[in-house]
Amino acid sequence: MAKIQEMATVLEQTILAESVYSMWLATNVAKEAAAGQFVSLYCGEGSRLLPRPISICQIDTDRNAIRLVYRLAGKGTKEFSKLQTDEQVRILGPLGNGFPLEGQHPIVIGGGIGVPPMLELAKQLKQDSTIVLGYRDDQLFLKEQFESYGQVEIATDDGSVGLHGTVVDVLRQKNVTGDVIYACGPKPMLAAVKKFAEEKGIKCYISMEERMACGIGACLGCVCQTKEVDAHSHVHNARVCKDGPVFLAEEVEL
Amino acid sequence: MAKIQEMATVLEQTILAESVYSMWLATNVAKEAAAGQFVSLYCGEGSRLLPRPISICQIDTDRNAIRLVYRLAGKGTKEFSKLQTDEQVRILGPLGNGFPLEGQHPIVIGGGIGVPPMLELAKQLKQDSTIVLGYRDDQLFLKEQFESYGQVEIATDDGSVGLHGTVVDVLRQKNVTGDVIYACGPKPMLAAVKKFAEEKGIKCYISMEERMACGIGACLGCVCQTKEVDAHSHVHNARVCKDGPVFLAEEVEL
Amino acid sequence: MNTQVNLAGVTLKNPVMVASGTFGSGAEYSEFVDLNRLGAVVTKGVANVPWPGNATPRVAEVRSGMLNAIGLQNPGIDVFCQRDLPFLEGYDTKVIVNVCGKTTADYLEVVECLGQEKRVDMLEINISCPNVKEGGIAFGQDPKAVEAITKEVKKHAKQPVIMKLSPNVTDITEMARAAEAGGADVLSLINTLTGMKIDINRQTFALANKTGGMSGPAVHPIAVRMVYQVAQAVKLPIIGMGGIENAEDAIEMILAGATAVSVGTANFYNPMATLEIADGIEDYMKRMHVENVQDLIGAVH
Amino acid sequence: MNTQVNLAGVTLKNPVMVASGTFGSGAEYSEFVDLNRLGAVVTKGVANVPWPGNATPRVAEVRSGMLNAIGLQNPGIDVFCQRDLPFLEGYDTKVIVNVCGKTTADYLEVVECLGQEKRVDMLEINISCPNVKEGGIAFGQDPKAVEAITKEVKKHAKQPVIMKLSPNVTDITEMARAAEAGGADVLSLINTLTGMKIDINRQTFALANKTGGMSGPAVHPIAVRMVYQVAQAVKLPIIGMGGIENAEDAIEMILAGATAVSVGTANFYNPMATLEIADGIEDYMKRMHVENVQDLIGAVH
Ligand SMILES: Cc1cc2nc3c(=O)[nH]c(=O)nc-3n(C[C@H](O)[C@H](O)[C@H](O)COP(=O)(O)OP(=O)(O)OC[C@H]3O[C@@H](n4cnc5c(N)ncnc54)[C@H](O)[C@@H]3O)c2cc1C
Ligand SMILES: Cc1cc2nc3c(=O)[nH]c(=O)nc-3n(C[C@H](O)[C@H](O)[C@H](O)COP(=O)(O)OP(=O)(O)OC[C@H]3O[C@@H](n4cnc5c(N)ncnc54)[C@H](O)[C@@H]3O)c2cc1C
Ligand SMILES: Cc1cc2nc3c(=O)[nH]c(=O)nc-3n(C[C@H](O)[C@H](O)[C@H](O)COP(=O)(O)O)c2cc1C
Ligand SMILES: Cc1cc2nc3c(=O)[nH]c(=O)nc-3n(C[C@H](O)[C@H](O)[C@H](O)COP(=O)(O)O)c2cc1C
Ligand code: FES
Ligand code: FES
Repeated sequence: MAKIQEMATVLEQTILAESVYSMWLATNVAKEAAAGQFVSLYCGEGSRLLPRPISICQIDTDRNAIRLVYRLAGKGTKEFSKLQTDEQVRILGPLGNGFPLEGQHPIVIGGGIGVPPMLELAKQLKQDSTIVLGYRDDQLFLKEQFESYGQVEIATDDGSVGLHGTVVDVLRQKNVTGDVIYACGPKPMLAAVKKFAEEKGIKCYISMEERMACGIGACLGCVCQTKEVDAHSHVHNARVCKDGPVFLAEEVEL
Repeated sequence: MAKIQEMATVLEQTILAESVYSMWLATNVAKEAAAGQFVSLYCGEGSRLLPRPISICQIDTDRNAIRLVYRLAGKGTKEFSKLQTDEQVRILGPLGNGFPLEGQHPIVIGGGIGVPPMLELAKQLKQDSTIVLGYRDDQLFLKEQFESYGQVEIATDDGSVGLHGTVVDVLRQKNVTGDVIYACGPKPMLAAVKKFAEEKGIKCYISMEERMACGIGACLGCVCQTKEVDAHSHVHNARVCKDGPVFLAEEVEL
Repeated sequence: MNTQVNLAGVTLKNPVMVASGTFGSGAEYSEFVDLNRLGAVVTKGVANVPWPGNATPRVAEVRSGMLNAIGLQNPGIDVFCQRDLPFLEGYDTKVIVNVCGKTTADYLEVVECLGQEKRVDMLEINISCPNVKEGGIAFGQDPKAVEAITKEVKKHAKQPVIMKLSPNVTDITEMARAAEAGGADVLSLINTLTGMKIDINRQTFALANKTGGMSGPAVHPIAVRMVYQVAQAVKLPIIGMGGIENAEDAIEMILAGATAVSVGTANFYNPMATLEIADGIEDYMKRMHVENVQDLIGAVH
Repeated sequence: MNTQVNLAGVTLKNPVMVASGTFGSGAEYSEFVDLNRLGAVVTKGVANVPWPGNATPRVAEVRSGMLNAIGLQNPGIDVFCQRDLPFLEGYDTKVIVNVCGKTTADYLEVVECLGQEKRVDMLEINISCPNVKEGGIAFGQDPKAVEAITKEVKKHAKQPVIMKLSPNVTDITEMARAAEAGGADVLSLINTLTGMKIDINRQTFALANKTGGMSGPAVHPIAVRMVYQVAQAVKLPIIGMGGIENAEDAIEMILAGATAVSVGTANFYNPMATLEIADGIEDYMKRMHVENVQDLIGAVH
């Protein structure tokens, strides 16, 4: 999976929900990308230097394009949200390891802005997946698309749609079972999912997030704590951008 | 002459000669502007903070627009040169004092990128002006327009058009006479014009250039040396942006 | 909502001031900014006699900032008192006069003079200008010198004294403590960081003075760090400055420990910066349900 | 055209190196950059034993720059010699190993170890890291300490020794002279400037470590100034760094007095930066009719 640094061209930009944007980019990154990997986007504004890591939400090899779904968080994502069709943005990717495709009955879990990276995974699993999605409120996004790939359960923080609670509440209340868990979302959610998986003895992959500078494993900015001494670093640290973002839940400290 | 700070809209951008651009901007600055004044343009790129002072080349009160003619010099002017019709640029102006309209037989002198600011002046003088323009080579610009406002003489550094030499060579060889001189151009040219004016006893106004930060007289970045103690500064310094850019030649040290 | 802050007994209507040397004496910017809305106006440094300053070019652009080597050009204290102070008479804002000198005696002469001026609320003593050969920074890089000049100034000053510190030091807290020991009422920081730019095409220095003081957003993280360190080290109120261009920058500085903030270079590229910042602080207070701006001072530690 | 430069007897094919800690040991960037085209690769700081570094967040963006508080995470000298050095074996470039430690003994242990490694052309001694509690900058802010550690290292080093200086000092020339007195062969500067960022929405420090080292284009004017000052003060060759992102920045540094330059933060946002800079220096030499890059060193003074 060679990394590509190039100017990607915006094919389409749409708003999915309040502050949530979807952007299709024509880029050779599509040729190399796997579910669970991410890209670094760079700002046009010259005073903002660091990458904005964004997960790959969909890969369309026919169009040589990838889809990014992102939430407005600060100045970088705001800049991206203003990009129009045919405009360009600098991209580096694909980055990180991605999800391994395993199991017969996967449980795919996404929370908040952790929902988008699970879409390509759900598509590629081609298994009898249970998909559990957590949202803040009724500003759902991508739900319909997930429905093509498995049984979708919804939880919302405010109870406006689906279960009033968290994705783990769904897992417990609906007695969701499976032989492998994939999860992406905020840290407290990942911690709860990890605990659930341990209890049930289910193998569990989680996708982590950390502030990045290089995005390719050189700066040691983006580490997360590991249970054992990491093979590369020789300390209890693994690089989210290179050794992750996907880790076996049991291997990292949350 | 109130100063206006606003986003100006590009009406038209054209290339006049190698690296020389002409840009018409729709802006309320037009309402207040006088010949010889300038504006500060600001970059969109957030790491470039200081103003780019550009002289007003033409004022069109009907269209509420001004024309700027500028040479590519660095990153700022490069950015401006890429602006397309309907795009915007931040502007502050009009700035400085401008040329007083005097005399019966004015001599209007422009050298290099000092040519553009003389156009609006030549237009407003409505007198029997002699206009002497100096260029590097045959990449002339604005010459035709000047021809509507007086007798135009050309000098080029390489002799490709008009007289092979400087504007002062033209003044001497063609025995140009008049009762007031207005000049803008590189410092050595201004010094030679000043000397010529002194010799002939002609009143002489010159437009000066200096690096600027505020553009409105507050930072004292853009001073030029004055012959006498300056009334504002109480030292031998006058502010080009506020007390100038137009000075009586005899008042400043070149 | 209460936006008032207190600097050594002087109450500012809000924490937003302007940085010395970037705002003249207010006249030029009064066309853009209602001076009545500022916590204080800090004037350009003034000496006992007129100073011509350095040769040009005096300013240069650098990424997210600028260099200046004005060299403290000023018309001298007499003109200042006759012309600039009366202009400020008409406004409901505090007036802080920035004072420079080549020798201690120079500083004291100005301080004495200003003691008679009712319109002057506070004095800011610039011992940190990197652009002059004598005086300036020479007083500000050695704790003994800082303490000594602070003591002298305090002896002669009628108004509360702000000592303005240089960031071009190994340990800013050492200078802060020295100023405190000398009796300073308030500290302000940072002055500019010494920088240099070379024009590679003309193969010459961008500034006639070779070096200049760097200011603007590029220096903001250094300023925040120093304000934080000083806030931990001394009890004096701090005026924080360095690269503040928007409300977020100003609030960062306040959270780090500044009681008030000064806006400098940002005025040059956004004449309305101070007002936008004052408004932005109020918006933030509303959003965060903060009743009193003083509750934000040093809230992150 | 001759782009070779000489650092204490070591000849670099061109003056473009990478800055320690921004390029790993070269493996990650070798996907983008032909390492054979670099004057030298400078590796991430290595200590006698593995260091875990600081808690996250370890990096934050600031205008035209970044803060880092990695805290010198490294796998220790043994892994470094077994894994990272052999990787560099295959490349025709000079290898400079950056050395860190908590105590003088730590430094010396690493220096001794590296003495046996043929692949190592030079040692860069980091006495200027602002992100660790012990060692690092503590050695670099006091001239006596600088001289002492330089002397010790020189006693044990088999390769030429580069002392890497901190910009967080009042007078950089004092540190440079101390390193020279201690017997340093080369100086490199600048390491990062201590900065801070506060997240005003979460009201917390952006970095777990509170402060971090600032790097990137924002610090370039300060780096150029310090390189210039040091070039005037000592006879040693200088490796200039701090905010170099393009050929213009690199040439500025060379004109100010640097014999070679290191590119750091720019790698993060432009993995090809070093090659573009090497090409750009050649273009400049052509344009200015400079036959030998050495003629540019310190040409503006
Ligand atoms: C592996 C990975 C995958 C991600 N995938 C997505 C995604 O698919 N959709 C999405 O909306 N967001 C995603 N994020 C979060 C996204 O990177 C941030 O929201 C974004 O960088 C914010 O940039 P900004 O300029 O708008 O915010 P600012 O706060 O202005 O950014 C300032 C700096 O902080 C960094 N930063 C801010 N928030 C984060 C964060 N949460 N994680 C990492 N760096 C951050 C920025 O990259 C930048 O360097 C992902 C993060 C990681 C690490
Ligand atoms: C009163 C006045 C009127 C001017 N009128 C015109 C005009 O009508 N047409 C035109 O082409 N040029 C004019 N100039 C020159 C013009 O300001 C510069 O060419 C322009 O600022 C260069 O910006 P840059 O970003 O392209 O160059 P850079 O070199 O990248 O600019 C870096 C910094 O230096 C400043 N700078 C660079 N060159 C000059 C210069 N010659 N004078 C002042 N500041 C400079 C820039 O404003 C900027 O702050 C005028 C200058 C002044 C002072
Ligand atoms: C053009 C200019 C002139 C300055 N003159 C003075 C001065 O006279 N006295 C002083 O104490 N500081 C002076 N300063 C420093 C500023 O007051 C301020 O400390 C510094 O610029 C950092 O703030 P900023 O980044 O917001 O500009 C000057 C700064 C600039 C840019
Ligand atoms: C993420 C990061 C890690 C760094 N690690 C080291 C290090 O291990 N040893 C060292 O001497 N300098 C280290 N530095 C400092 C750089 O080598 C360099 O001196 C500094 O970043 C200035 O250059 P730049 O602006 O080009 O990045 C590090 C810098 C960064 C940004
Ligand atoms: S971001 Fe540099 S190692 Fe991960
Ligand atoms: S540019 Fe500030 S006084 Fe002229």
